[in-house]
Amino acid sequence: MSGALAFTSTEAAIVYASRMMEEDRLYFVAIGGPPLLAILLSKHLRTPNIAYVVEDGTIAPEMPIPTPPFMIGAGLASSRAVAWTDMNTVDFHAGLGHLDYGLLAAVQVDAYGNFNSSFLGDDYDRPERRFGGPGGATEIAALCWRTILMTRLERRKFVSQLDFMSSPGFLDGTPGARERAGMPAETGPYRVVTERAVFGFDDETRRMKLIAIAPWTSVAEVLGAMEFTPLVAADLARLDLPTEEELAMLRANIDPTGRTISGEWISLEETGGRLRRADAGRAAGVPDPHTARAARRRAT
Amino acid sequence: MSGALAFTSTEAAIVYASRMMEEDRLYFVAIGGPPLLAILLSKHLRTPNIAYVVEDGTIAPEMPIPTPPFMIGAGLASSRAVAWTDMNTVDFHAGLGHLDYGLLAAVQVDAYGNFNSSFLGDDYDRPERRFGGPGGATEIAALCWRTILMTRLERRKFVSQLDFMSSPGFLDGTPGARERAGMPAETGPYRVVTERAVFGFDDETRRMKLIAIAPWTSVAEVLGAMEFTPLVAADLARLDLPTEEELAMLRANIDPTGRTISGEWISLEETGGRLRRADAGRAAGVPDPHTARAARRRAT
Amino acid sequence: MAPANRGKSIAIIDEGVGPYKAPDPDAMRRFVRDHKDRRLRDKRMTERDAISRFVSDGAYVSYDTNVWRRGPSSLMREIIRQRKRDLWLAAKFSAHDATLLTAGGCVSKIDVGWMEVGRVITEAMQAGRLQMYEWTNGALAYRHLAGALGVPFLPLRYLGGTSVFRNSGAKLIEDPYTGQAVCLVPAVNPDVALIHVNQCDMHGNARIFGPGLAPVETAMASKRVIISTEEMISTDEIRKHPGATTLPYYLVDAVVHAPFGCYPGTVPGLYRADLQHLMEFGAAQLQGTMDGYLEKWVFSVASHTEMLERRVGLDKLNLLRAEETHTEGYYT
Amino acid sequence: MAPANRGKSIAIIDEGVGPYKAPDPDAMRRFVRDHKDRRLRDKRMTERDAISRFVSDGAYVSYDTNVWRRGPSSLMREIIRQRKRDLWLAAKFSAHDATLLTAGGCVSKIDVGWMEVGRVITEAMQAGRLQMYEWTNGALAYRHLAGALGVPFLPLRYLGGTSVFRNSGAKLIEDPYTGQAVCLVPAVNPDVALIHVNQCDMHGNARIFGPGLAPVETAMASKRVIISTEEMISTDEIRKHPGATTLPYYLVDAVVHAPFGCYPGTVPGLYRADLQHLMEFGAAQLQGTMDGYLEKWVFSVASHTEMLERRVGLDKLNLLRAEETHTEGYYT
Repeated sequence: MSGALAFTSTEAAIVYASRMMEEDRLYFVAIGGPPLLAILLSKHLRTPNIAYVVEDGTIAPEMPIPTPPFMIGAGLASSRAVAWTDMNTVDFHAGLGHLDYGLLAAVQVDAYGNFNSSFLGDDYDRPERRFGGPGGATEIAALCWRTILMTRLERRKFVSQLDFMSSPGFLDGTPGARERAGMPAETGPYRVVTERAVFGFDDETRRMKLIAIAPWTSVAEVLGAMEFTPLVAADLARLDLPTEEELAMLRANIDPTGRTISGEWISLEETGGRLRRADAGRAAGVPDPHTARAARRRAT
Repeated sequence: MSGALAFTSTEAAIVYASRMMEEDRLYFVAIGGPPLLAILLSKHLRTPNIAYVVEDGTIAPEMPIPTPPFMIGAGLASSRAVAWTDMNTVDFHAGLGHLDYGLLAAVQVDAYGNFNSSFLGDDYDRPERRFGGPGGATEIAALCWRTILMTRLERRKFVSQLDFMSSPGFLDGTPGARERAGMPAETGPYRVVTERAVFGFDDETRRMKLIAIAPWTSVAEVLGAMEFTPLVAADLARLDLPTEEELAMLRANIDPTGRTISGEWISLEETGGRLRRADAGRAAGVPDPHTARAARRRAT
Repeated sequence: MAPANRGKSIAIIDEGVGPYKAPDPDAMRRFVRDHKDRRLRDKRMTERDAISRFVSDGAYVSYDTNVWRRGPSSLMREIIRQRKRDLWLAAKFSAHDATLLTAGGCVSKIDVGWMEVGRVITEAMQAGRLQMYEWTNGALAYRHLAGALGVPFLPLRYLGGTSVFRNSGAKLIEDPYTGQAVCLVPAVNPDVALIHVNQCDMHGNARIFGPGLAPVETAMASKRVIISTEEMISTDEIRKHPGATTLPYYLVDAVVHAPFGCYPGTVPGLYRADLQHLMEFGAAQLQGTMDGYLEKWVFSVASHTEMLERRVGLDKLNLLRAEETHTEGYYT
Repeated sequence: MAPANRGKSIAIIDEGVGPYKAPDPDAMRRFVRDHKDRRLRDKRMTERDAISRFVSDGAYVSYDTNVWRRGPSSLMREIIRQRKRDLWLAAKFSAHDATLLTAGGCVSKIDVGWMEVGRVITEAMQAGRLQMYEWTNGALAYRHLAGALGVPFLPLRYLGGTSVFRNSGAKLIEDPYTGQAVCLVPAVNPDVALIHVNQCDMHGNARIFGPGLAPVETAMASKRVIISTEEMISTDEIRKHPGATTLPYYLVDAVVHAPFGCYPGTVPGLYRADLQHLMEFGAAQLQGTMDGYLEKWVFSVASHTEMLERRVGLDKLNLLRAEETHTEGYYT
C-alpha cells in the first residue's frame, strides 16, 4: 500500500486536482487559494509546460518556489510572466477561447455544477454567513472551455438548492441552457474535486456523476455526505492516496506557510492490508457503518 | 494696409483657422494636412499652451520645428508626447468629452455642415473621383464638442446636396437631429474656414452663416462661389490678410517642404489704398463683375 | 429619408431587478467639459485637500487596485479621517479596504465582485447599515470599461442564468446580429476614482508598473480622479518616454505625493506588505476592536506622513523596502 | 423561473443595408480551441511559409499599421508574390498598401476607413473589379475591438445619420438604459492579421514601441496572427520585463524575422521612410506603370531579403538607419 497516511482534507483535494492538469494547457485561476496551488504542484512535479493566467492580468508567470508568503499581496507571484495586462484583457482572452480550463473553489455546489461563493442563508440582505463574493469565478466558469471545481465533501456544500447561484454550471441541466442564458457554446463544468471523491457530469442529463473515490471511503459514505444524490459511474475509479512526494512538495515549496493547505486532518491506519480512518469518528457527513467494510473490500 | 499680398489659398485658410485656436484647449486632428498645420502655426505664434491629440493615439506631442518632411510617416511627429496610446483610446477620450475641438478638412460640405470625404459622382460603386474616405472625421465630428472644417470656397465644394455624407454636421438641421441619430448632445459644426470666407452656423436653423470675408473679396463673390445660399451675418467681419510673420513661420517651419501649403496663388495689388486681386480673372467660382468694385468699397 | 427597417426590434429575454448606478454618458460629457481641465496645470495637493475637495458624501467611489497591492490606502484612511458618509463602493477585487471604510462608517452600499469579508461587513449587513449588490470582478471591471468608452452599456457573455444576473441591472437580449442570447451590463461612471501609481508628474501624467485590475478604465470612467503616487517625476521625463505613460494628465484632478501610500500593502518592486500589520487588523476585526484600530491608525494621526512616522517608524519602513528584493520588471 | 420582463423589447430605429463580414463569436472560439496553440512553441518561419500557410484566397485580412509607418510591408509583398486572390481588406487608416495589393490583383473588397487612393483604386472600382465598403478609421478599429472582446457587437455614438451608416452593417437602436438613440456595429474577426513589431521572441511574445492604430485589438480579434519583427529577442528577456509585452504568445501563429520589414516606410527609432521610393511608387501609379513597379520590387525578387540586397542595397539601408536620429521613447 503506497501513499501517505496523514494529510489534510485540503491537501488531498489539491493533490487530486493537480493530477488532472494536462500538459501544454492554459489555465485560468483567481489570485491565490487551493486552485492556484494545485496548478503549481502539478507544474513542479508532473507538467512543467502548463501555463496559467491570473485574474489580475498576469499571463504565464513563473513563480519561484518556495512560494512567497501572502501570495495575494506579493509581487513575486507575478514574476517572470510573459505579459502583465489587466483584468478585462485576460477575461477577453478567455472569451475568445484561449483558456482551456478554469480552476475554482466553491462554497456550495448543486447537482448541475452551479455554485455559490456569496452567502449562506435565506435573505441576501441579512446573510447568516457572508463570503467574499463571486470574484472572477462567474466569468471563468462561463468563458473557459472546462471548469474544475474544488470544495469539501459535506452535506451543507453539496446541496439540492443553492442559497445563491453566484456562478453557472449547467444551470437547470436542459440542453442548451447555458447558450440560452448567453454563454458560449460547448462550455461547462468538467470535474468537482474533493478530499475523498471526484465527480464528473453526465453528457445527457448534465447531472453530477461520482467517478472516483478515495480508498478509505465508500460510495455509501460519499452519498451520505451529499444532500442530493449524484449518478454513480459503473467503472468507479479509485483515487490513489496523496504520495509523500506530492505532500512534501506541497508543504515545503507550494504553501510553506501552511495557511492554505490547512484543513481537517485525515489519518489512516492499515491493518493487514486494510485501510481505514483512524479518526473515522470525526469523518464528515453521516456516520456510515459500511465504511470500514467497503474500504476493506476495495483495498484487497 | 498691413498684411502680405501674395499667398496660396491653402496658406490663407491655414492662417485663418490658426487664428481661431483658443489657448489651453485640446484639439483632435488627423495625421498631417492643413488642420494640423493650423494648430502648429498657432502653437508656435500665439497659443503655446494648446495641445492636440492625433488619431494614431499620440497625445499632446511637441513636434520640433522645422517639421519633418512626410510628417505622416515620421516618428518625429509623435515626439515628446505625454502618452502614446492607440486609435480606440483617443476616440474614447473624445467620446468622454475631453476633446474641445475637432479640426478637419472636407471635400464637399452642405448648408448644415455635413461633409463628404469619400467620392464624387452618382454611384458609390463607380465613382467619378474617389477620395481616401472618412478617415477619423466622422467620429471626430460626432464626439468633439465643436468641429472646425477647412476647405476651398468653390461651387463644387459648397453644394446643396452632398454626393455622399461621410461625416455629420447638423444633418437635416432640425432640433435634436444629431441626438436622434445617436450622437452626443450639444455637439456640432462650429466654423467652416476657407481662403477668403469664414462661416458659422445659425443657432436656430443650424444653417451655415457667412460671418467674415477677406478684404479683397465681396459677399456677392462669396455667394457666387457657393451652390447654396448661406445666411449672412449683419455684423460681417473682415479677415485681416495673412501677415508676413504668419506666412514666414508657415513656410519656413510648419511646412518647409511646401507640400501641404501649395494651392492656388492669390496675388493682390493695392492702388491708392484699394485692394484687389491682381489675378482676378483666375479667381475661383463664377466670374463676378462686382468683385473689384466691392473690394474697392470695402478697402476704402 | 425613411428608415429602411422601421418597426423591427430586439427581444429582451430577461432583465435583472437590482438597483444600480444608472448610466448617463451625456451627463458625464458635460461634467468633463465644465469641470475638468485640458490645460497642463499643477495639480499637486495634500491628501486632505484632495479628499475634501473631490469626495462628497453619497459619492460612488472606485479604486484600483486594493489595500493589499498597489492600492490607495492613504487616501482611504483620509476618507475615514474626514468621516465621509453614505459612500457607494465599487469592490472589483477589493481586499479589506471595504471593511475599513465600513468600520469607519463611511459606506452604505457596495457593488461587490470580491472583497475581504468578516465580522464588520456581516454585522453591518445584519444591522441593515450596509447594502450589498452582487456583481463579479469581471463584470465590474467591464462596467468601468463601458463607462470609459462613453457608451451606456456593453454586451457580455456571462452573468445570464445566475442569481447575480437576477439581482443586477443586467439584461439578456437576443443579439440582432447572431440571433443568440447575449447579456448587456450598464456602464458605470464613478463620481471619483482613487488610484495609486508608481510615478506621476505634477499635471497628472501617471505611470503604473505591474499587472493591474482596471486602472485605465477606472480613471477614464470616473468624473474625478485622485492619484496618489510613490514618486513625483518631471514632465520632461514623461515626454521622454511617452510609451510608459498609463494615464494622461487631462483625466486627472489631483496628484498626492504619497510614498508608502499602499501601506500596509505592497507596491511590488518598492516595498513588501506588512504582514504584522495585517494580522493586527485581522485580530481587531475578530475581537471586535476595530474602533481601537481606527483610532490608532487613522484618527489619532493627522496625515499619512504622521502615521508613517509615529505608528510605523522609519526602521519598519526601511525593512519593508529592504525585504522587497524582487524588482525585476518594475524598476530593473 | 419565469423572466421578470417577458415581452419587453428594444426598438431598432434604423439599420444600414451594406454587406459586412458577419460576426460569429462561437465560431471564433472553436477556431481558437481547435487550431491555436496554448503551449510555448517555436513559431519562427519564412515569410513565404507564413503567407502560404495562413493566408488563403478570399481571406479577410487586417494589418497594423500601414506601409508608411510600422506596417507589415514585407508580408504584403509576399502576398502579392504568391498571387493571393479575392482578399477582403480592413483599411483602417491604411496607406498605399491597399493600392499595392489591388495592383497585384489580390483584392476584391475593401472595408475603408482611410487609405491612399489614386488611379489604381479608382480604375479598379470603375472596372468593377473592386468593391469598397465605407466605414471610418474609428469604426473599423472599434469593430476589431468588438472582435477582440469576443462579443457580436459594440455600441457607439457616431455613424448615425450619415451615408456611411446607410451603406454599412450598423444599426441605430433605442438604448434600453437611457432611452436615447445609440448605434451598434458588428464585431469583425479577420481570418488573418499581419502585424509588424519591434521585438518578438520565437513563441510570439511581441513588443511594439510607439503609438499605434489597433495592434492589440487586431491580433486578439483575428483567427490567425502573423508577426513580422525587426528584432528577435529571447523569452528570458520577455520574462524580465512583462510590462513591455504588447501581445502574448498564444495569440500568435507565425513569427517572421524581417529587419526593414516596413520598408519603404519607417519604423520610428530604427529607420526613416525612403521618400525616393515613395516617389517612385507615386510616379508608377500616375504613369500607369504599376506592373513594372511590382515586377521590380516584388516578382523579380524571391524574398524580402533579396529585395533589400538587390533593389535597395546596403548603403541605402545604412543611410535610412543613420538618418533616423530621433530614437527618444523607442530605444532610449
